[in-house]
Amino acid sequence: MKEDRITMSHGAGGKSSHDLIEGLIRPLLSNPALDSLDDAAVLPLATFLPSCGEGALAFTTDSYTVSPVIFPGGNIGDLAINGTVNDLAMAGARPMALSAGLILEEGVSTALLREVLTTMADAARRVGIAVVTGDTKVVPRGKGDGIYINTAGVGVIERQWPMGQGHIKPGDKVLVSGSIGNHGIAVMLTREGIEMQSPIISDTRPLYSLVHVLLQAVGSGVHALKDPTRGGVATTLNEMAVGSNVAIKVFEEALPVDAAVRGACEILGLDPLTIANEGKLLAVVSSDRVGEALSAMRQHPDGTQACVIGEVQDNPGGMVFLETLLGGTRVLDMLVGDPLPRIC
Amino acid sequence: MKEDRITMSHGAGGKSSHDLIEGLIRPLLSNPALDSLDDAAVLPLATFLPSCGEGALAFTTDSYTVSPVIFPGGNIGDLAINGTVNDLAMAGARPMALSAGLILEEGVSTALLREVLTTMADAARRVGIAVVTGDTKVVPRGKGDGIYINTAGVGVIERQWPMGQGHIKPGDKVLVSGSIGNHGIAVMLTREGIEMQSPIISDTRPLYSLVHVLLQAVGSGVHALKDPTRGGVATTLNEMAVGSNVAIKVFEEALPVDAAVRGACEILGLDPLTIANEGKLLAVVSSDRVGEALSAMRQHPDGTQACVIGEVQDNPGGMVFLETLLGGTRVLDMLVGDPLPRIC
Amino acid sequence: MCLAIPGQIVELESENSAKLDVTGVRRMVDVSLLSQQGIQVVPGDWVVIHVGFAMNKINDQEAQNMLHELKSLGSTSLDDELALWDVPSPNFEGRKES
Amino acid sequence: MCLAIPGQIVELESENSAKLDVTGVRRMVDVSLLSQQGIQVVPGDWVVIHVGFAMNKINDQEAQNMLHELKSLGSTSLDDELALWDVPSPNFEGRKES
Amino acid sequence: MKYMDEYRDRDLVARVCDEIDRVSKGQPVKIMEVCGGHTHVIFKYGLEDVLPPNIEMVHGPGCPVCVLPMGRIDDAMALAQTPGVIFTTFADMMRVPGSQQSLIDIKAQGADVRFVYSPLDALKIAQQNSERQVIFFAIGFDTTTPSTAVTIARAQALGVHNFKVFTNHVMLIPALQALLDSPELDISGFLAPGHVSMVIGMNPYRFIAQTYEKPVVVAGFEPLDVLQSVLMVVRQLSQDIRQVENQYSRVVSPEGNMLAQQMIAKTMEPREEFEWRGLGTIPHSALRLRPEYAAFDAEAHFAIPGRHVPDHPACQCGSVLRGRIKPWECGVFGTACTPEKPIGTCMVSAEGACAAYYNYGRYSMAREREQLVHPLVKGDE
Amino acid sequence: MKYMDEYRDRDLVARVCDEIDRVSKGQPVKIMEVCGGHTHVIFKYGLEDVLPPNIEMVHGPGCPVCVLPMGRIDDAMALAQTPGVIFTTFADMMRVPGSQQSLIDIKAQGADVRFVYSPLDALKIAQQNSERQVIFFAIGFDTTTPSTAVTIARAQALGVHNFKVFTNHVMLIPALQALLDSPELDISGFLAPGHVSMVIGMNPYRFIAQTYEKPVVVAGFEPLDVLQSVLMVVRQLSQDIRQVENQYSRVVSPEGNMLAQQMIAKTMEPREEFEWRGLGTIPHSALRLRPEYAAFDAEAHFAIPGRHVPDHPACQCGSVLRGRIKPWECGVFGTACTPEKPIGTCMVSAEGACAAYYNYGRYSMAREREQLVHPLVKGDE
Ligand code: SF4
Ligand code: SF4
Ligand SMILES: [Mg+2]
Ligand SMILES: [Mg+2]
Ligand SMILES: [Mg+2]
Ligand SMILES: [Mg+2]
Ligand SMILES: [Mg+2]
Ligand SMILES: [Mg+2]
Ligand SMILES: [Mg+2]
Ligand SMILES: [Mg+2]
Ligand SMILES: [Mg+2]
Ligand SMILES: [Mg+2]
Repeated sequence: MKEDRITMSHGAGGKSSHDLIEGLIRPLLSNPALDSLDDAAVLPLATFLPSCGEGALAFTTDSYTVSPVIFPGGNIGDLAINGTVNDLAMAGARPMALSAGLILEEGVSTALLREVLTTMADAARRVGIAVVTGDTKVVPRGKGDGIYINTAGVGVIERQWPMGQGHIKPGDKVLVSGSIGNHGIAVMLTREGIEMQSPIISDTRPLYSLVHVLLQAVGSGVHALKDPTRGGVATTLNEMAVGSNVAIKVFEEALPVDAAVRGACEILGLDPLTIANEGKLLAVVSSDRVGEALSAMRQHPDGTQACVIGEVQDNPGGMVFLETLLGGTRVLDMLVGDPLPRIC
Repeated sequence: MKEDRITMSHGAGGKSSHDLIEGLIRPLLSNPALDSLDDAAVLPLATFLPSCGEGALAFTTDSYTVSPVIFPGGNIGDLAINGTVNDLAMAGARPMALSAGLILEEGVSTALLREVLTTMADAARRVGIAVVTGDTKVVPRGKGDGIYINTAGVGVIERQWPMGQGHIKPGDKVLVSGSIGNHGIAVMLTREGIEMQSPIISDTRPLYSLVHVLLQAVGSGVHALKDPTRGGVATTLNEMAVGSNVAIKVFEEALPVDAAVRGACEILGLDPLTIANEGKLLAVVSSDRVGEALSAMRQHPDGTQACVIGEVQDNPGGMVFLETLLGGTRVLDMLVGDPLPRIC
Repeated sequence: MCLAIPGQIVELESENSAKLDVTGVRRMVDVSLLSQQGIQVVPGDWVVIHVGFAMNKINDQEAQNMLHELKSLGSTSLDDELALWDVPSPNFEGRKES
Repeated sequence: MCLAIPGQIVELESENSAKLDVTGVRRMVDVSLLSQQGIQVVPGDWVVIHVGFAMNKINDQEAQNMLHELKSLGSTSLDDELALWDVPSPNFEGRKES
Repeated sequence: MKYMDEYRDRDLVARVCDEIDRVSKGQPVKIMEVCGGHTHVIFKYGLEDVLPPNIEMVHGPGCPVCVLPMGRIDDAMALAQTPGVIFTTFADMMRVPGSQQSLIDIKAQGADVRFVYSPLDALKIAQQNSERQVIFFAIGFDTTTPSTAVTIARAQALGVHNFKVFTNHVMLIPALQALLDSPELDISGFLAPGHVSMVIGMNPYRFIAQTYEKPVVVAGFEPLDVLQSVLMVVRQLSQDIRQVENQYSRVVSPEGNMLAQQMIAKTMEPREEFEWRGLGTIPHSALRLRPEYAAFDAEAHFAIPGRHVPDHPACQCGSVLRGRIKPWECGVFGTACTPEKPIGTCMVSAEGACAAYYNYGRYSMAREREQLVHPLVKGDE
Repeated sequence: MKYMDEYRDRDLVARVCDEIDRVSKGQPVKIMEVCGGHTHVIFKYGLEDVLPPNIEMVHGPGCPVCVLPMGRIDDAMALAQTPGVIFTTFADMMRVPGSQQSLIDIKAQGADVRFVYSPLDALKIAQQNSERQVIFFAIGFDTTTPSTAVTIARAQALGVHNFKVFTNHVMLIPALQALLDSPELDISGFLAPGHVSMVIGMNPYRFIAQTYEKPVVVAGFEPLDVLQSVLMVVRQLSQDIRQVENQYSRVVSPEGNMLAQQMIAKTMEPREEFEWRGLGTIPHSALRLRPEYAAFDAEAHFAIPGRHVPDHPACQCGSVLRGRIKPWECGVFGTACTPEKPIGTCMVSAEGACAAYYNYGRYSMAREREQLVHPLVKGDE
């Protein structure tokens, strides 16, 4: 962590975020659960109560600071439910309960808050989960941005095999559950200074049910799950490659990108691989179970477009590379900085 | 919830906060755990895993938005650990794990962040608890205030008797663990437009250990615990009175208030009873166990000043009143609005 | 109206400005409404403060007189009481009449 | 340098301003650098956009010619190829020479 | 705390109350504490519970926050919403409703409203933001006016020309005069405000004793100050004496703070008339800046709407302020009129009579009028 | 996507590459793509992997972000930190380091820096904030200059007098001339930038074919555009022809956009000289506003430090840009010089040659120089 000050890049989920976490936050707060840097911490239930025996608690948190609060396809309310449910699901956990911490900016309209909370309640109902504890703070105008929401979630893990970004093996295949970049582009197009209209909507959705069918179908054939949120698929794959010290090769040809998302990326000079998703997952699956995994996911409404986008190799460890449309090969790095539009 | 817009009062922990929660948030997100409005939700462990049998999980969250981030006696880092540990402790739960969600304002200095995280790590170490999962967001300058932290916490409850703001009985005594108003006044005196120097420091501290000795000593004699944070003792007692539909009578004479806190309150026209505390608890204890409760608390370094400040009566339900120094009686209402200095 | 409270001067910063102490809480206050009419303000003095201004010094003798009256209540005859009513008109020490 | 991409005009708002579509993504662009030199821009036209300005129309005939050359590679004799080099100098339809 | 704790002694309180009882001999006495500060003390310490039942305290109009008419609050908000302006105010004014909204509302909507502890802090903000206009919302009775006067003089001396004052200072004596002139007044004697008196001295009250033949006692703000002052009024009544006495002699001198008076006279002059909420228009009852200080006068520099907002027709504050009815006898008390949404002036600040009853007095009131407990306790919260 | 997907066809790519191989007959050929846009495409699609090994692409100075000297970035930041100013910029410039910090750093410290997609958006911000000065950081080659010119003319027509432009537009042709004049140049032919050419047309390149006897092909920005252009250069070489050809004829006309050229000439005039990072000072290579538009010229309205910051002594960008060394042959590549903390111009934007190798090329480079894989992969992240 070389910088004297925090910049937007440190929150964009890419390399600077990584530097901040690895260079400052994780070392100071270090402990085994945090150090794994998986989507959710896994805590054996027996440490709580010896009588619990096998099984573990998954615990995760995320803050949602999306601007604007309401965006095409959703708002911060369902985002806050789905995002945390998804981090639990990525641990293979059944979501059990959520907390909600609201940070409201003085002056935010009650109507907006009502709309967000209503969406939040609907999203929770859709997953069958309750917000069981909460907190509300109000910050002075100019010290917030309408509504920020933190949610934390607890879930229960019953599976008996190890899973996570440290458990990927050469030969595994990388699957994505559907088209990429929709959330990040939907939000970005609404920003001041860009102002484009498009049919693109956020893909925000809960993924537990999809994970459930996948785990039912393939079980221990699933070696890792991760939702490619901030930093996009590129960053998430890099985290996995580093976590398991393997190489991941991605086939550009195989990447599902909606036409409008591609168009927006061309206009703005962005790469869909570094754009955030809020309703997609990456699954790393043992190569002999890929067929079952794909067919299970494709039968689920949230996985109809599921496909293989890459494969795990043993060398060079910690790297992700891309076989381009034209058969060339290049490194696929983490997002550097914040994804900003380019003119050159 | 009549207002069109959120104002600072809605975050001050008093009547407006109550209106916001009761008039908007709770009805939309309603479920039994949330509806109890206790410091932490209590979730039977058996709902997670049937094999767990008796015992429950406590789950709570708070966001910390204190300004300035560093204040006399602490900073937002230990506040964020202690506050959430305390909400678990108030449920009688042993704190097990914390999450941390950082919302950083673009431009905040890395040195400040390091200081806060170091304090956070120290505070966690002091309680023997780990931050097992985290999240970091960066918001643009002017959309935050340096550092906001949300923590959520899980803990385990082994006690077998009901406890909480709905379980107070006429005849019970109300105990406070020490002097009141220190945190809120320490922070307020640093604010722009007040600028007073004082020896007052925040009382931020973890209370689990004190709760532990109290529960060891008195067990089911403890009917409710609550930490009088935002809104102060007055608001917290009102929440209890409403929660159990009892009256609470407070003896002004018995209230422990440090001289400097009293002085600051006189200058600013504030009432120490409505000022936030971050290291004090209110315990409602069966009257026949008060002696044991007091002596247990007083032997603990965080309870040396513990004393009885009031008693529970059956009428009029839902009200708190104060017997003044001079023997008069008046209603002691929740905080109305934000505690702001008065000139008249 | 007009919240005003007693505090003690602990330090003079300038002719118009002094540090005031109220049970350990300290703030700069403006003392010009006293000093500029020749009423000296020195550390140790008690003054009444309103919106950051020292408005008057506190006359301890008067304070003791009134408290003494209160304490004598019920222990004096009506005649004594009547004598007590005849409060001497205040004559603040150290105050320059102008 | 100079990220510029093709898009299709879908609507004219004024002489200088038009709505552009790129696979469903739409934005207002300035077309004055064409319209003000008498190059008509109408819905359906393809233009190249840079920093919100339409910089040129796209000549589809030229596009087809160059693609055709590519597609003929390996299937023509060297003589054919040499003929192909002799690219006719561009003559954009609908462009007013000024 | 010196000069405070001595005046909160339970034994002495009991002794004064006994003495009041003895001297007043059960005769009903209505004493008006003019000052909201006294009202606050009476309720905060529950003094009505310890006073003999024949002593009734009537809560006067002495709260500068309460008496400011809605139109002036609207004007303040118009100023605060002027682009580029920093509007500074005592925090007391933040929640006071104008006809549509309050300063806290417009702050939430983006106006740069900041609270200050002292007018000198507003001046400091002006110095630190020299490219912006900084307006100070000057309110208050005679106690507060000198601090504004000194601040304006200092702004002139320092050449802080982006500092402006929106002047709403009011004077106690004309208001008392108006009250005394109202035909329905039902008051036996007065506690005069100790802190106003430390500025204006005691002489300005003499007409009350001489012309209106009511006892006046200048009273301090601790519980024993108030009770001792009540005793002094009762003694005058029992002795048939009418004079101006000084209970608060540790702070108040007969002549007041002469320099403070001079600073006011130098920078301000009386307005022809000024509207008081609950009392109507009173001639020569408020101050404005003198033309020599026009450079610092917000009213000279900004367009001010100056709209008149009439008192609500249901409002019975006039009767409360004159001691004709108790707050809860007003038809809207605690229902349409609450501190969160006040209809009349007495409900506006914590010092208003109705607000004090609502905030502090519900329990003792409930004892008087049992049937009201439940609707009031549950209220419309 | 029309006019894009057709040019990303894997079969056609293979066919062009075969043809390049056939025509070039294994002779080593160094072709400079002048434009960073081409560099980006070459790396993004891994074209070096599909081109025959005898074809070496040399990455030229055609990135307006990279060539801007640090002193001008410092000047921009001084402008952005002027109190009250809104500083607007293409997002590309946000992370580019000046001598101490970048726009993103000073934004984090409180400067009001906003990114825009178009200069017209900056003008709109000026209209919406009429009480503040809004500066647009105009950068770019001939492609971008017309948009600034039109925006200035529009600001004048609309009377938006708080709109100012900090002009840093550079011209391709003088830079190419300077490069061609450098004695160590080792280049066989050029791909000319298609988008600059759509403004300036093809005539300005003729001197390269005629005087310097190098083939020039105006090239589009899709992979097949680049490869077809390479083929066209190779054919010229194999045929010993030197001419200016137009591969990008669907967009580029020989005369360019004449109105765009006129708008530039109307609002701007060449500076006597301008410093290019990595290339040194080049006469008549950049533009400033004409005196008639001084009302919109940030350089006429604000004090600009104008400090010269020399290139770092370790910097070997000049050699990279002239095709003398490959990026990783620079001693500081990937160690002291990274995209996060660039020492030389070629590492500054994603379009710079060194940055492209660092970001995209590490794997293919690793294949060339196996021993470098690990230090680079682990880097100093
Ligand atoms: S209840 Fe309201 S309207 Fe009625 S007298 Fe009191 S303040 Fe006035
Ligand atoms: S590595 Fe850095 S200094 Fe070296 S040539 Fe590349 S950009 Fe220049
Ligand atoms: Mg995740
Ligand atoms: Mg998470
Ligand atoms: Mg997440
Ligand atoms: Mg809370
Ligand atoms: Mg905002
Ligand atoms: Mg609590
Ligand atoms: Mg909590
Ligand atoms: Mg709490
Ligand atoms: Mg996260
Ligand atoms: Mg800030």
